[in-house]
Amino acid sequence: MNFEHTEERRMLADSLNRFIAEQYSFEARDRIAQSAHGFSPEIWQQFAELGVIGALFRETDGGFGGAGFDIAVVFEALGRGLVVEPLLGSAVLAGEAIAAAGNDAQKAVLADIIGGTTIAAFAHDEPDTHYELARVLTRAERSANGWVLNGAKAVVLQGERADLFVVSARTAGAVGDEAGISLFLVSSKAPGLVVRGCPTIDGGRVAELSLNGVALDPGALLGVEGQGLAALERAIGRGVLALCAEALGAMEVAKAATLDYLRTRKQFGVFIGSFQALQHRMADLLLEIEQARSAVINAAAALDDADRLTRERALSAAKVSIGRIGALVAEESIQMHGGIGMTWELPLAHYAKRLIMIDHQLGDEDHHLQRFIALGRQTAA
Amino acid sequence: MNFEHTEERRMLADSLNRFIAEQYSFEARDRIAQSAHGFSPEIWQQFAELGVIGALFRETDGGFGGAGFDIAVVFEALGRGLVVEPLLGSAVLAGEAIAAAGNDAQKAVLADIIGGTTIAAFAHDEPDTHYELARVLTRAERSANGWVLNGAKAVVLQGERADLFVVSARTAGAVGDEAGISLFLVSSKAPGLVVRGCPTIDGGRVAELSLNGVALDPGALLGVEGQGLAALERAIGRGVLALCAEALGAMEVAKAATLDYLRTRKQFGVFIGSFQALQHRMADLLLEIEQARSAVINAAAALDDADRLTRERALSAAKVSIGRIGALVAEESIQMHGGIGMTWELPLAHYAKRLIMIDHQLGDEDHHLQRFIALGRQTAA
Amino acid sequence: MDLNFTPEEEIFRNEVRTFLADKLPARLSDKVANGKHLSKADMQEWHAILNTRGWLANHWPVAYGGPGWSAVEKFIFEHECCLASAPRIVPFGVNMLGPVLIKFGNETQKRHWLPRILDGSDWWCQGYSETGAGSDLAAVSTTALRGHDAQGDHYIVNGQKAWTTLGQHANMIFCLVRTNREAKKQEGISFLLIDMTTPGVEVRPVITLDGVHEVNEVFFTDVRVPAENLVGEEDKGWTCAKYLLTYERTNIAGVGLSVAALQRLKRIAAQQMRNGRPLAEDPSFAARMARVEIDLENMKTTNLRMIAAVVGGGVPGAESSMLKIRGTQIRQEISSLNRRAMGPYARPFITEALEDDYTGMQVGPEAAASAAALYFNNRKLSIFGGSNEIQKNIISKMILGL
Amino acid sequence: MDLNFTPEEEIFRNEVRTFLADKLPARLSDKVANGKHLSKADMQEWHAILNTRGWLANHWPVAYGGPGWSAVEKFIFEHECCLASAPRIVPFGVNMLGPVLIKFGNETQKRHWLPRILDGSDWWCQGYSETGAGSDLAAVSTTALRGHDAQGDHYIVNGQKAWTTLGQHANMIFCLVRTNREAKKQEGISFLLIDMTTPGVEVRPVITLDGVHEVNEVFFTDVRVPAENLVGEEDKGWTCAKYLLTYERTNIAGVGLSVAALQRLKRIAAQQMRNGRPLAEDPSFAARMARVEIDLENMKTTNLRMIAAVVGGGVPGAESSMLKIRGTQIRQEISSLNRRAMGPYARPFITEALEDDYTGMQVGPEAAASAAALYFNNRKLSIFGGSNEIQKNIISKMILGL
Repeated sequence: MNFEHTEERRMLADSLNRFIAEQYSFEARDRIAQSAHGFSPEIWQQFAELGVIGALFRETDGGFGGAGFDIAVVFEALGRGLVVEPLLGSAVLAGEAIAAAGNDAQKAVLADIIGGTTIAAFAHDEPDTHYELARVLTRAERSANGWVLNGAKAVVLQGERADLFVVSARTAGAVGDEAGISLFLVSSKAPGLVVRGCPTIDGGRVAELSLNGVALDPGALLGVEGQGLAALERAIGRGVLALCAEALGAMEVAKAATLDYLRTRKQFGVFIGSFQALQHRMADLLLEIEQARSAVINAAAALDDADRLTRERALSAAKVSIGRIGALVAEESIQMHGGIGMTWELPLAHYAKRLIMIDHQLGDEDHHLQRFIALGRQTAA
Repeated sequence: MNFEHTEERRMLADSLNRFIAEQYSFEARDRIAQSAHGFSPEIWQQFAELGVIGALFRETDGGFGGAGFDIAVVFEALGRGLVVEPLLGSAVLAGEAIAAAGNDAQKAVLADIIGGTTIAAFAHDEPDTHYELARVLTRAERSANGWVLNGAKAVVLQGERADLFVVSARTAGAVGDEAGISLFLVSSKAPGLVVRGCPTIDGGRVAELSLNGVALDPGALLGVEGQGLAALERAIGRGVLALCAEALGAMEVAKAATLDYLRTRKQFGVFIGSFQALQHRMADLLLEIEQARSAVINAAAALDDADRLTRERALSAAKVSIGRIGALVAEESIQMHGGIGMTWELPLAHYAKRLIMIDHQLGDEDHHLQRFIALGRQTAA
Repeated sequence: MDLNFTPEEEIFRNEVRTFLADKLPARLSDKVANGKHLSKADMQEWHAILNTRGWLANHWPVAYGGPGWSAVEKFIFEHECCLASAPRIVPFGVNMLGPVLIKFGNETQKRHWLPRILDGSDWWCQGYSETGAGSDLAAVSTTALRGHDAQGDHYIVNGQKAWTTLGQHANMIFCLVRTNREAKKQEGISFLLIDMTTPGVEVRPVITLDGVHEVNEVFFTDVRVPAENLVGEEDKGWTCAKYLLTYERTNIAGVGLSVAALQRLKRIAAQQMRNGRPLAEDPSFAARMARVEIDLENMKTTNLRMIAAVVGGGVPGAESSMLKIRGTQIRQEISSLNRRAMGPYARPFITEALEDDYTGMQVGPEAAASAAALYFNNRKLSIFGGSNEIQKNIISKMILGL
Repeated sequence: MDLNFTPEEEIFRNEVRTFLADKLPARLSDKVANGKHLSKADMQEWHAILNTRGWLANHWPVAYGGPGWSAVEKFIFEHECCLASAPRIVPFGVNMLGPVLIKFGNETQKRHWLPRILDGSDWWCQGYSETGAGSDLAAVSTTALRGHDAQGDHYIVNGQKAWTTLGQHANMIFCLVRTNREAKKQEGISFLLIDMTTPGVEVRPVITLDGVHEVNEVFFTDVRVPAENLVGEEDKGWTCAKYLLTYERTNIAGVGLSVAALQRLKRIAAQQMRNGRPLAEDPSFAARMARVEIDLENMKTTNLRMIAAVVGGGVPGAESSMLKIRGTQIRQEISSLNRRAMGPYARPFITEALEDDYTGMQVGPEAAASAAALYFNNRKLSIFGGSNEIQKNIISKMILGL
């Protein structure tokens, strides 16, 4: 039993934290997050050079990490800086889908993703999915020279800037069937693909995709036809871990800011931190954040567990914990700050927004609690 | 709009409260609650003479009340005194079942129930019911000269002391069917009826019934064969209101005791009521108790509403509120008292026990929340 | 005991409903229902409609143009307006300054200012709290020095006010200012009316976390205010402030707003799908909705009980603090469920989509456009108007006396 | 990062499991699993079995008969004992007084008392808190006056101790007594060992709300205590008290107890029916169980992190307070779910049914016999051992320094 990170990971975390502290100040981040581009290509290149992207991939896939704790270390740091660059969408989600399901030819693109020269996007959610993994309406039909895709994809991370999309589509079965889902690699230039981008409330941009008879050659099929669900689950599982770690980083900053405020802000002539009601609420907050940290550790440790149920339960348990605790931290931090905590100029407000919005990505608290229960029934059975 | 009780009700409440204050001290109640008899026959007779039992019945049934607010006023007072006499079981539950479903011959017994000379008991729950109204396994078969009952009934209030039982049994349909449930009047002397009594953790006694080929004449059928559910729902609805009002009375006492403790108990040299953390929790408690009071008012006002959904939703809403708030008041009152709050000698401990156990009678918080939702779906539909 | 309204009150309710059906412009109710931003013109339009009917200043005595409603009638009016998605009455002039002038103002002030509130010639904002003071209202550091010159008696005001809601639309501001620095905290404060077009008054926008410009900071640099703009006695302004803070809190729970918001939420939950069935049938979500619906039903009755007490001559104390706390908790919970109901579509956010001239793309269900922003904006409910912590202090002081 | 135990630790775990399989009497584990009351004989029996194996005083240094386990091994032992439903080790002698004697006692005291703790010749209880003092331990009013007579130096003790758990079984009590009334609070307190058979010692039972006799009041009237029973220096007893309070809190969370309790709860929820299906499949109950299971898995890792820190030489501060709070919350929640699972059968309660000679009627499912009583009894968890409010004060003091 050992809760120390390896030397390599500590060094990675240090350099990443230093880089963010120097290059990603709140003002810089605010500018980037509101920019029309949705993120900073310069910063993105530097992440690549720092090896941050590569740290998210296994050595067999051209990276030099890819373990649960690599993802956790990187995303906790990204959460501290409220980083909006496409590490989740391009590296973790699309990257893992390609790594998990792709053939050698298809995996070739991983090098460019790791190098930051290619940005991939994960196009799985659909307008009516509401977090349900197998709920795929987009259809792919075989054609004389490959495949034709028709359908719509929702809230695709940095979709406007992607060169390449991993698209899930139904090649068989009815909506909701676990079997019959296939994955495809779709170029952003593919005729019939319409990408409409828009900003988000917590920074960065997303896009709505419509696929109107998008024609693909046979080589576009990623993995075995009809068996895409497993790769989707692996990719989303890694994404869930990434989001949980990101939330933990954001909680740390919100906690520090609130503690500092309680220590320095006076009201009725005394420091508000001297009010016992606030002291006890702050104690609760710290306690919960420690539980969130443990939840992330459990999820990271289980990420590559051979037993699917062990792995997925730990991931859902973490997302449930993060969903509940993230909202608590966001709401209590604002409340203890009072009016100032509601203002755009205060970084805290943006950490609070991010904490709440993380619950809206890859399954919210309720979704993962029900999933945790369902997986438990499978264990029992 | 008017939240004042009528002159009659105020007088009833005053005399009842005075009687309890004088005759039902904590020591007296403790003795009665632990007695082998399960309640005090003397006190019971006095309740009858005070008209407390009659106040729970409509004039058409020989009483002089029977409205929702009559039940609320009486049981709030009973809750203040932690009264264990069989007002719920004999008057509200069994009484209403007979009043709602009985013919004139059968209703004749109501006079004795109101007079306190006959004690009736409501035998509906079964070992596996877990609050489900229609889950009746006990069977009644037609015989040459009437009916034969076989089955078991669970946790029957004051079952050992009952002269008469209202027993629900299936005359048709499968377990869980809403149709096919019939009600029967069964004498405590009926051959084949075995009554095993035991104490409860919150005072008073209950009994387990087994019906082994209990033979009844045709006149024992209460109401229309197979259509007993409606009467059961009415009786249990009134019981739910009674329990909610009783809980409100108990909350009032727990609140007063805790406030008094916070005002007078010193620790670390100051009154513990001066600790802001406790002040804010006490403020929450008071706020919640006011919501509980409103819930009881809503339920009492809806008790005789012609629209079943309006009525039953208000009743379930009240039981949900009481279940949640009762537990909060019980646990917080003990916690704020500290160790002394855990001792038998302190009345508060017994109010806390009663508050928790009320959630285990006639449907708990979860049961009624699900019922509230299901009823709401019927409204929408 | 009778929870029903009297026949007279039912007639009144129908009168209000008919009025709203006839006179409330659909353009306005649509904006309110969809959480879009109201322009100053929108607010003025609605005020004018109400004023024509004589219902704008419904808290004022008949003598000053009020309709002479009972507390119950005011509740019914408020409730029906919410159900009809009518814009809120902007409270600063009508509900805040008006009552203070009526109670503490002199005849000249009443005759001059009250009609201008009704016909909208003046648009008022509130200069109460100051940066760093927060809920500690009596911590007023904005100063007003009494002086005299050729133009007559006047005050020279210096300082700054924070959290001035809709100050960007206002031409007048009523302020708590310190006229006596020797006196201790609550004393030495005066209640002053200031023309915002006077040189030295500067309004700076404060953008909230939802990207909205709703509140402002107002700076005063050597601002000259004629002495006749003092309301009540000099140094006795705290009396006005306290009166205003405790005045008419019978609607503090915002029952109508929550009932209307819950109705909308239920419609949304019936449309949104989860696991192939309406979100309303998802056990977790249904439970969350049911719990808040039950809390709301309870609070509504608590509110009516308080109103009945007021009608009976009672003075709401801890009760209004309880209603403030539970009322804001419920409103925040409903907007939180509204956000949850949007699933992944809660994140996309196009600020312009909340303005009425917007014709751009719509992302996800219509309700998604404002769901997250509204949730974040509603965090203010438990902070402003006396934070919920302050309310709990008030409750415990009243009941514990410690 | 590695959450797994080392191969050596796994071997140790198996060693413990084998031991429990071989040596733990089924009669005892059945009683523990079913929440029945353990007699003094039961506890002594288990202590003797552990002592024979050399595992009773597992917190003691090897020199004094401890097994020399690491914090991890202690955790594993504790955990496995809980999973096997072994009786708890009665802590007063072994885990509380022992370490104090080892740290502050003189050679004579160690040689005399320590072996008697191990072989059970003495059965200790704790005389710390006093009526009206509650969590304020330093408020000691029981006095000990130093004196000298023919039989030698001694103290005369007068006063009263409260909440003395299992005092009815004990022949010895260790007490905090005031030896100096001039000195201020924490000073002037001494740590004294008192033979309960001495004239003037009276033990009065305190019955708790679940009808159980577990705690007692102990009264001292002119009780003569030989001076050699003073541990450490006179007036410096607070040092011993503090040491004892902070000693070995790595198992304060009671993870093992909760894991075992949750396993039992799951079995019960699989058997109990609701709406014709197992309670475990009822969405509300399943959600409650899942939430506590997730909290427990998180807390277990938090606990292991703290143990790893201790192994690394760290000193647990706010962490152990967090573990105390969350640990008791989880245990209370599990016993609350256990009670809920019983439905109407939570009310019937036959005190005698929890004694092992009971042969009377059983009402409802077997688990119902103790469910409610256990729930009520567990309310103590957040009160005793430093109430959760005290723990929150500690946490906020450490992190806020205010």
